[in-house]
Amino acid sequence: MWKWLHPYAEPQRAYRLAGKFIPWLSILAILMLLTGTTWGMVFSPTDYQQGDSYRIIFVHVPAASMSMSAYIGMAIAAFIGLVWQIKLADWMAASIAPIGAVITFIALVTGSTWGKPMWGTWWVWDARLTSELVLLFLYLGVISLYASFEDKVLAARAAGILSIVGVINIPIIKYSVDWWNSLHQGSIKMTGKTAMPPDMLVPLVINILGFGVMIGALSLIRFRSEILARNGMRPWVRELALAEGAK
Amino acid sequence: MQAQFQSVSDFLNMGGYGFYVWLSYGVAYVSLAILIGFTLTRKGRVLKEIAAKAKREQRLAQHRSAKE
Amino acid sequence: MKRGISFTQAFFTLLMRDLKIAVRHRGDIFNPLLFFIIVVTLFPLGIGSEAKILSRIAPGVIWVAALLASMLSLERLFKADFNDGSLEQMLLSPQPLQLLVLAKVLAHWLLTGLPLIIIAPLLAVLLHMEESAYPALIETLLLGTPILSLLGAIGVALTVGLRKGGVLLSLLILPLYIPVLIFATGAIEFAASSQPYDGQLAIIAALLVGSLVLAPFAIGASLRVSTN
Amino acid sequence: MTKQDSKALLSANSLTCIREERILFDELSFTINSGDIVQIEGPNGAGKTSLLRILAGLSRPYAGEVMYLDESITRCRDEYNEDLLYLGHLAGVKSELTAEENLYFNLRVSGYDQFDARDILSNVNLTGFEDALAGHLSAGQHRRTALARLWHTNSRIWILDEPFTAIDKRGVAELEQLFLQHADNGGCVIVTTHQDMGIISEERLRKIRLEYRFV
Repeated sequence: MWKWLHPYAEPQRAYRLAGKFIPWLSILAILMLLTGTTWGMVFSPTDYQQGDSYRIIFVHVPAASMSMSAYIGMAIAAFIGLVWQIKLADWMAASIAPIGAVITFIALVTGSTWGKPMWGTWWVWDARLTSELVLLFLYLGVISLYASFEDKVLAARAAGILSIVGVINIPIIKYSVDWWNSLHQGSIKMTGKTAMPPDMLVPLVINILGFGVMIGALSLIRFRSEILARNGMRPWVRELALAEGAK
Repeated sequence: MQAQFQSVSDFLNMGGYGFYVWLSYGVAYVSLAILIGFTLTRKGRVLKEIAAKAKREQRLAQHRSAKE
Repeated sequence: MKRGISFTQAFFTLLMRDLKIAVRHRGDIFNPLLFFIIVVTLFPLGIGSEAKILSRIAPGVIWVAALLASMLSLERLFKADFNDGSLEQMLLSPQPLQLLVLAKVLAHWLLTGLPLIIIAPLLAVLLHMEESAYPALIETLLLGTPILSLLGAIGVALTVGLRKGGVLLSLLILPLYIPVLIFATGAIEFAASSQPYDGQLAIIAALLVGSLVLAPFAIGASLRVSTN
Repeated sequence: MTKQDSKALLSANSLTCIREERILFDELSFTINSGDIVQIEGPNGAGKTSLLRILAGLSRPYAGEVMYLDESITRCRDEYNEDLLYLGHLAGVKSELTAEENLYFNLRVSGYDQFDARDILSNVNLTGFEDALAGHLSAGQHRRTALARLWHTNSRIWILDEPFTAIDKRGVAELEQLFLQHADNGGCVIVTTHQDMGIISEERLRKIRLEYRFV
């Protein structure tokens, strides 16, 4: 009768393995973000054009670049889950989505607070900001679709299809917004992007990588909870839950 | 490498852009903190739910076997 | 008891069935059309009747209204079939699912997209659109509204099994509509200022071909999830 | 009746079904040969409909697979669909169409191109109602419009979810007769029903029982 349990020993192993990585990734992420942010905020030279307002770059650019990477990561996981029916991949995709949405939100807000002193307005229909907004919508669509299905096996498949459709559409949307922007605007351009002194570049790169590691750590933590939530009927999860409840 | 700011108030002022810089860092780190908070507490919530469900099912099974 | 139906016959069977049902259920055709007309007429009332402003915003208004009308009508694309079990039978048909799905989307477009295109020039008159832009308006609608139906059908297929799918549907598909909206209104604006707009039309045509090829697979896969 | 030579039309391989974190059944294996009439039994919520839908290929099992002539149905979907007739709770009958049109479209979608819809409808006592909109028919007539397809099919595997709902005694007897005839001709029938079947004898009927499970 317990024979069917055998192939599902896998989630338990994934749960344990993820648990081993989390402390290291977390420490690494904190160290990198502390170094990069302190360096950028205190030691990097002031930009001759933008003054100190450019220091927003150390949070904006990491968030913006990681928001897209996280989406692609989620879509790849969803694809693996859909095609090869690997449930661990489905759960990974479900774990990444909320993190990606928050990162995208951060990229949007920091972009707009940077825009206010530079462009004199909180929001411009700049190609980058607009694409980022659409990306946020896509994330929210995936998250709410996943939440709408009671049966999470189905939810993962539905959300997976949507994220793959989204990933095909992102380049098209990006291109269309770029084209549209060049038609309607033109005066507002980000300046000083050409040559960045190493004192600005190095902390920026550290922060970008730090964001990546942080997203990895958070994904793994959510992944572990997702494994537990989806395997609530398995004895090993029950034991864990009852032990936790006894505390 | 040396600090670009003479004093703490200088640092907070950010060359006149303090409001924007700190606003964006504030929003970014507060939303990250909320995300991290939810992420860290999720495991506990999930386990609590599963434990509640397990207990419910135990009661149900007992009720059933008592009837038989 | 021969099973000799060809792909074309299967396609037209389903197309005819949906058209027949729609003819007996006329509200489904007229409601989105009325919605389209009313949304467009609200704009002059809200913005003011100055011809210059209206002609400036006309392409955008007509296209956004078309987008919303298409979304509104799409909600029922698979709903009735889902509720009465016809959808299951469609999934169990020995015919390729993509083909059947395409027939349904085409039926839907004929019933809701085409009337929109016929009525759009009249609304353009109300909005004082530049005369040179009329061909562009018709062409973009002809090429663009099938894309809306195809992409929208993916969202509908994903949400058809959900009780409160309505609001979710707009969140899922409106972002996907953005490229069509941008290039279509761009083409009309170019046409209004007597510039060539072949480029935009070509892009919309490419989008149409792309969604014709890929969307049926996504719709089919989504329907299999929803009927699970 | 001995069926030594019959080959396994359909087999379930360690099927596991989990719905909303509840296990409906696990490690369920059985084979169905041509000539079998199988009744799936069990209390409400035991997963009868889920099992039928998995067998029909409408739902995907959490684990395990359904084999049609020793090939997984996900890999030979078109061939399997051609040999399968599934009727679910929902009849697949459109209320905007007449009984005849419903049958016509349903058969066409299944691939049949030459048939006399009126003739087939006479099998289910719908003569005289061919032109009535299905929405105006009674529940039983509605159901019979869907069941009429059973009289015009060359699919061997019939999967029927509660086929007798709203059908009168005489209709049930006719259906049972049809099942026997179909099984004798090398087909198989898989049904769920809460009604007792009168004509199909106990020894002829195979039963698969599902229990309501808690964990």
